[in-house]
Amino acid sequence: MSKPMHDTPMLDQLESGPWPSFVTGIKRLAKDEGKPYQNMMIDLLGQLEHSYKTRKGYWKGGTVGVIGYGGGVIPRFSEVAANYPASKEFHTLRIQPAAGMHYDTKIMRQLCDVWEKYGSGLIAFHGQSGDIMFQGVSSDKVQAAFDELNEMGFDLGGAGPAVRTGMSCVGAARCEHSCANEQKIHRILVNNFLDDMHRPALPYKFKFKVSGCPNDCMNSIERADMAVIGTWRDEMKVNQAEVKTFVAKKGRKYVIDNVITRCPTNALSLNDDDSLAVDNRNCVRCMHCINVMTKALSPGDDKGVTVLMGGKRTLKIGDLMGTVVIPFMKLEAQEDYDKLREIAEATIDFFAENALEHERTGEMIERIGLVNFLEGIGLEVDPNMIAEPRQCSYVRMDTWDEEAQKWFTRKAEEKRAAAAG
Amino acid sequence: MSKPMHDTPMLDQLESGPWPSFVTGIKRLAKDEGKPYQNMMIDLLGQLEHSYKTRKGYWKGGTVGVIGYGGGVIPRFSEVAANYPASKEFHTLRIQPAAGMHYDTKIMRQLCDVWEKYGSGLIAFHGQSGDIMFQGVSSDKVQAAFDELNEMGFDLGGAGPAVRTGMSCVGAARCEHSCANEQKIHRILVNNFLDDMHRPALPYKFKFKVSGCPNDCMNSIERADMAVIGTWRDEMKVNQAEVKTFVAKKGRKYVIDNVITRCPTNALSLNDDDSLAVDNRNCVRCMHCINVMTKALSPGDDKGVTVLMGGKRTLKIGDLMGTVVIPFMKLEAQEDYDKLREIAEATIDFFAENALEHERTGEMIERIGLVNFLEGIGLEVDPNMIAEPRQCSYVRMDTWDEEAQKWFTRKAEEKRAAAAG
Amino acid sequence: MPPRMPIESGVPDPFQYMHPLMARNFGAWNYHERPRPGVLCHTAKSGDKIWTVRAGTQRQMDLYTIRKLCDIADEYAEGYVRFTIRSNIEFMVSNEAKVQPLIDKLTAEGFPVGGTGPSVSMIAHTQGWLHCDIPGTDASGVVKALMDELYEEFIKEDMPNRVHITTSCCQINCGGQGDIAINIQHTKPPKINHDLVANVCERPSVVARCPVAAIRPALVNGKPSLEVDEKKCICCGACYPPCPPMQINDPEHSKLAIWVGGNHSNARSKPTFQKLVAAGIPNNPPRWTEAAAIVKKILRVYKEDARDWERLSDWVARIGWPRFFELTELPFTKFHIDNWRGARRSLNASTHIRF
Amino acid sequence: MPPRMPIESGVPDPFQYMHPLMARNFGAWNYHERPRPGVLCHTAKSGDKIWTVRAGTQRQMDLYTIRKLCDIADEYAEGYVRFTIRSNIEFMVSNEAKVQPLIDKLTAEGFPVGGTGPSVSMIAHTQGWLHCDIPGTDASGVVKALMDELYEEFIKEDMPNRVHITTSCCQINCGGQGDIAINIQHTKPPKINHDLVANVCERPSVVARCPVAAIRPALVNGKPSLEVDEKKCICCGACYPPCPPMQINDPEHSKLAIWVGGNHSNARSKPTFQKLVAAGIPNNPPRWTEAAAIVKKILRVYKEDARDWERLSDWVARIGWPRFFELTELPFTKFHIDNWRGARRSLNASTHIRF
Repeated sequence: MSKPMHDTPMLDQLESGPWPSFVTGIKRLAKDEGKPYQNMMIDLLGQLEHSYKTRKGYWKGGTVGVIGYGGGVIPRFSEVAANYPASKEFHTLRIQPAAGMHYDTKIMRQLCDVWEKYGSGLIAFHGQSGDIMFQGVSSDKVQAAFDELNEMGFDLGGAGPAVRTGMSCVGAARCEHSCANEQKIHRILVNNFLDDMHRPALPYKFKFKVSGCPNDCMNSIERADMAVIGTWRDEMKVNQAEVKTFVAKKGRKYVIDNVITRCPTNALSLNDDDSLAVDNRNCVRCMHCINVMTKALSPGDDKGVTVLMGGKRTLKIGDLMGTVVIPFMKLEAQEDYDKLREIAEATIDFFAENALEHERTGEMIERIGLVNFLEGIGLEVDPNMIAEPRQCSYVRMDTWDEEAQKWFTRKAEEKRAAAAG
Repeated sequence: MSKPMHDTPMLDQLESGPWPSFVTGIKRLAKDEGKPYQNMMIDLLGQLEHSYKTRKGYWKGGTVGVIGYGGGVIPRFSEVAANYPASKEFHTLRIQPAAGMHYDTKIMRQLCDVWEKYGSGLIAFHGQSGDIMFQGVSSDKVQAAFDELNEMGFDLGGAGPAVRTGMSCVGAARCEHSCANEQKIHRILVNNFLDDMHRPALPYKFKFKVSGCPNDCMNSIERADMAVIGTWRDEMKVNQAEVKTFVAKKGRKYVIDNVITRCPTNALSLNDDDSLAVDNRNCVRCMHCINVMTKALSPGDDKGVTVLMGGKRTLKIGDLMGTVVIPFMKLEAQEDYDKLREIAEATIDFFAENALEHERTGEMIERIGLVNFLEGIGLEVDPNMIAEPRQCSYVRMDTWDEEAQKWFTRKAEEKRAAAAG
Repeated sequence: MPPRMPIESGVPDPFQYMHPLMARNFGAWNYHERPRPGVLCHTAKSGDKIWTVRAGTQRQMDLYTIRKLCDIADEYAEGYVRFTIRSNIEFMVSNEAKVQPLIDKLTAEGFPVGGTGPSVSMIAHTQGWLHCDIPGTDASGVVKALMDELYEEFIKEDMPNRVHITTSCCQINCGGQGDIAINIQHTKPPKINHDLVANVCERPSVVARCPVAAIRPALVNGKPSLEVDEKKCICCGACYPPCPPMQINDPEHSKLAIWVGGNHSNARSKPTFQKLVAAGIPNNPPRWTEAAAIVKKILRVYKEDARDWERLSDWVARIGWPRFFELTELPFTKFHIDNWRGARRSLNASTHIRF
Repeated sequence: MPPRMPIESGVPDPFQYMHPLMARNFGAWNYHERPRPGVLCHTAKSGDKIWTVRAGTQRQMDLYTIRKLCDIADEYAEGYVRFTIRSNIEFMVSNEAKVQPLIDKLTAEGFPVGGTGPSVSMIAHTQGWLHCDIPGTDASGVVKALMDELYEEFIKEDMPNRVHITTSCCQINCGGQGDIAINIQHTKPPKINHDLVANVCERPSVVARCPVAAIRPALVNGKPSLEVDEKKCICCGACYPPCPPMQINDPEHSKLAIWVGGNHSNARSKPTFQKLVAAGIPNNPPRWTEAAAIVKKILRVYKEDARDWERLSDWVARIGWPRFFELTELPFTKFHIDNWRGARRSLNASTHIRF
């Protein structure tokens, strides 16, 4: 026999309206007679209503984990357990989904079954971290729940000062814009750092995100310490017949005003015969025209990725975007992927050794300067890394000649390599 | 009988080539038998050749002036006077030209006559400061030269920590883009601060510059502490017949690629009948299309000025552009000009009281924040002053409601005033 | 028996759960179309076609909801689903005939079909009072309240371009950048329980965490504690996570602020950060009507004024911020003028002005 | 006799010296044309027309040159001249028939007619060794040497848009921003004459003048002097003007740097600052051939690659800096990556890359 429901007049107001209601869902669990989670969910509702009334949160952290790992479980202990004792422990397991967040119904049902047995019955698909969040489990059931999920092929994600759960877009699985094997990059990067994920010992968090094209549906530039984004370096593909069909349908003026003039580098021109002239040399792969004319335009064939580093949110110096550290690299042969992995390793090693406590990669770059960071991880400077060169003369340049020589030497080597290859 | 000429093998090389040679000019003065400046110019050439050989300058400052003024003469004493005694004193008089740098030949010849009598015979039209630079006069002749120029209607310009000589474009005198009476603004502003110009007592220099339109031929945004730039707020004028003539001459594609796509706010569209559609509401008065199609397009009728403050060069925190402090004001009635003058007065007063020693207005704004500066000179905040609102949440906003109320009150007053007027 | 050690399997291979048609045409898609709101049709180079039906969820789902979605996937689709980054669920089918019955079923069961193309998609959100240890507001509740209001904009494709909304329940901003972001903004310095600081907080770490160096160690009532210089304090709450006795959340003074123009995509302009447009908004559960009203006003104006394919940031870049404030009737204050690092970049150093 | 006190007349009224046709049509001009390089024709709303012939000068002019220009103005024009901000002289005539004889005379007397429209105008310059007290190089000489090289570009209108070149003889940068700027860049810390510092320099002012706080008061050989932390020093020379014993100029180590893309105009984009493209260039009088070669290379590439109406900054914005370095064959180094205040703004936080 369950305990009585708390009055939840404020939460009840979130049951009306057309959008699916999480309150209705939680209530169903709270009314689920005989289930192990029933009382927990009754008190969860009570505490949440209390938060709504008092406009404050009542969870605090602590230490909860599974054997062998130092992170991945988010401990939550109630500060108002006296009133809501059944939900006094309400921890979350962060579980990494398959890259691209694919599921068949069989595995979905199995995930539900585990959480019916050990947890609250409440699962979030997915948290901002990219994890499936199994929300609400008491301390004594964390290990058993994890063991069962782990046997099914799932692993804990990251938490604390660690490599975090990654994210990748649907990409090659369903998107014609895909310029990379997103899930492969995602898995190679994250799965190479499981020790740094499961045993948090970095200065602060480190995130990988992978988007298949510059539309960056994974928000990797802003949200990842290391963002890998698909792109191409040959000419975009133009189906002139489809261009003409589009112009015929939409009108010349519409196409000029909505495609031609929106090109950020004026690389498009509509010919008088309604075909499209593309100045590929000055195209910056922004995707706008391709997004608009999906049938007529598409990325080229010589695909690869751009890598940016240092994206993060507000704390401590304000939001930062990642910045380009590798303008382009191919990802075809195993060596290519190895090279990407090695760059990630060098970066995380450098981060571990040089960042201050609670400092993100982007803040470290800001503090030490991009050039020192590049030297630290063994990458050469490249003009694609900047929007524009310095505009202040306040710099000491007495080693100019040596630095200039480095560039000439590199360029000569590249030329030789190109000629040889 | 003059002293012998120094050997000037390096300077001699600057007599070849098609561009007019200042060396040839100086040599002519140095060969001008019997003129008071002859020996001075012989030694000037000697010292300059010495600089060319040793790659160093040999002038130092000092104290030279005219009675009643604390500045305006640039003292130059030679550090190598032992070898070049006749040019040991080679001071410059900074003389303000008429606004717009107009001359008739009569006054030009009179200026020459004065400098033949007292000076070196070398005059620069004009220095970067906007002055006529009467270069090269010995200490004992400074006063006489100035007196004569002063009687002719000319006055010394600024030097040191003072209001400096202003500049204004040819403007209404010959340019159809002119949206203001540039020479009037220039003269009202500078001539109001002659005391601050002639008796340097500000923290550092303060410059006025006036351009008649956003082409800003006077470089005022980058080079003036207070820049006044003509603009308009009604619709630009379009002569559709001239537009069609232009399109017919240049071709549709040329016009689209060189006019339509270059509009920074996509406010232009070429209609299918070759007439031009202008979204005046979103036009930012950049001048590009007007510059290209001078006969077809021109500024509107409701003219006025935008005022920006804080432009300066590298020292001490890097180059700064001025920023908008008055998005638009009419300059028609005397009261309008009075208001502009009062704003300049408030600015210079605030600058005098709040800037650090050797700090420019722009640096002061940078240090104290634009909002504090605006409060200091009695201007209200306006969204036209910014390119975009803040993007970091790190600000304390507990007086939000009061500040919001100020805005609503202002807007209501403006509305009432508009309805009444 | 020795304890079970974890299998460090990391990120699972997605091919085991992927719709076979997607696996077969992996990396070989040709183009896509949007036959109607909520539906995508992708055509592969092989000629294969796959239809995706996208539906909104409440993100925090109970078992019954998830199992119902599975039942729908099995009965009306082909047993495969995936989730988008904004917690929408996607059902993939290989046959166009299955699309309408699937839509009907989802709609009947209360799952809105939409979130594709130029629509307002599901709000990316944080944990809030439901599960976060430092929240200034709820998250799921704010989102439910807002999505009820924006339901029509989710199921239609009537916006100029896609709209991504985010919320963050503290100023750390886990919600990230959005076309529109609704974030907590504290307005008063933390209230310090000096009895607890010494025991609970690693004081040097807390001092180091402050972005404006306003915290210093101090003896208060004879106990080692921390002191805040309230003149320097920007009330950001950075000290609260490492030091819970420095309570930043306040039922009245923790307000909401609305930010506009964050854009992660590289389409047209480079990615942009969101900018402050409104603050001082009451944190008012359960339906946060004041914040919702502002969001709806912004969306209405954007919808009316923007051109096709203009994201909110593109639109404002074209019409200018003064017009944005005019059209949305939001007040412009001194707080909108940046004074954080690099603020000068945000000043108008030009005569580019719209009248 | 009491001394004569100045008449504080300030800026003279220009109408007394203005061509009568300009005074008559003041504020009432309609449009202008450029019939040929060096000539402008303005048409007033009244129907009046005025032709302007623009010619280059050496700026620092001797009396004979000025009087010759006056003679030309009297004989071939109408007795009125004016100067542009770039030291070009303009002759105004009311009759088209006077234009060609005037051009012929100017040309015959060695004054290049040009500097209008898409040409390279006269270089804005500072004083240099001729008259400045802190110069790292000459100015008039550099300009003469360069304008000899750019003569054809002055008298023709063959560039994509106007080109403004500037020079500065020290890092204070009195030359300001230019499409191309050739400025002194010191590369070694000042050499201090400790015997003189105490007498000549106001030490606290000098300490305050340093942009990186690298100067501190010190006792050297028992005398109060100043010391430079050479690791922090950026060799900018800011300390030299207030303290001449801190000699920054060096015949070998004061180099030239070239900057590109400064633009004051609001046309198209907002005004822009110039950016570093080349440094370490020898300060090599009398003809500064190394610097001239780089300037000419930049101009050649710009001329070939830019579109009509693109200023140098517009062109580089379109083609990107990597292409600029490729086309000009200038080396890209770590020094090009900004590390001054607000440097992050200059990093590429996007995938906008040209291949």
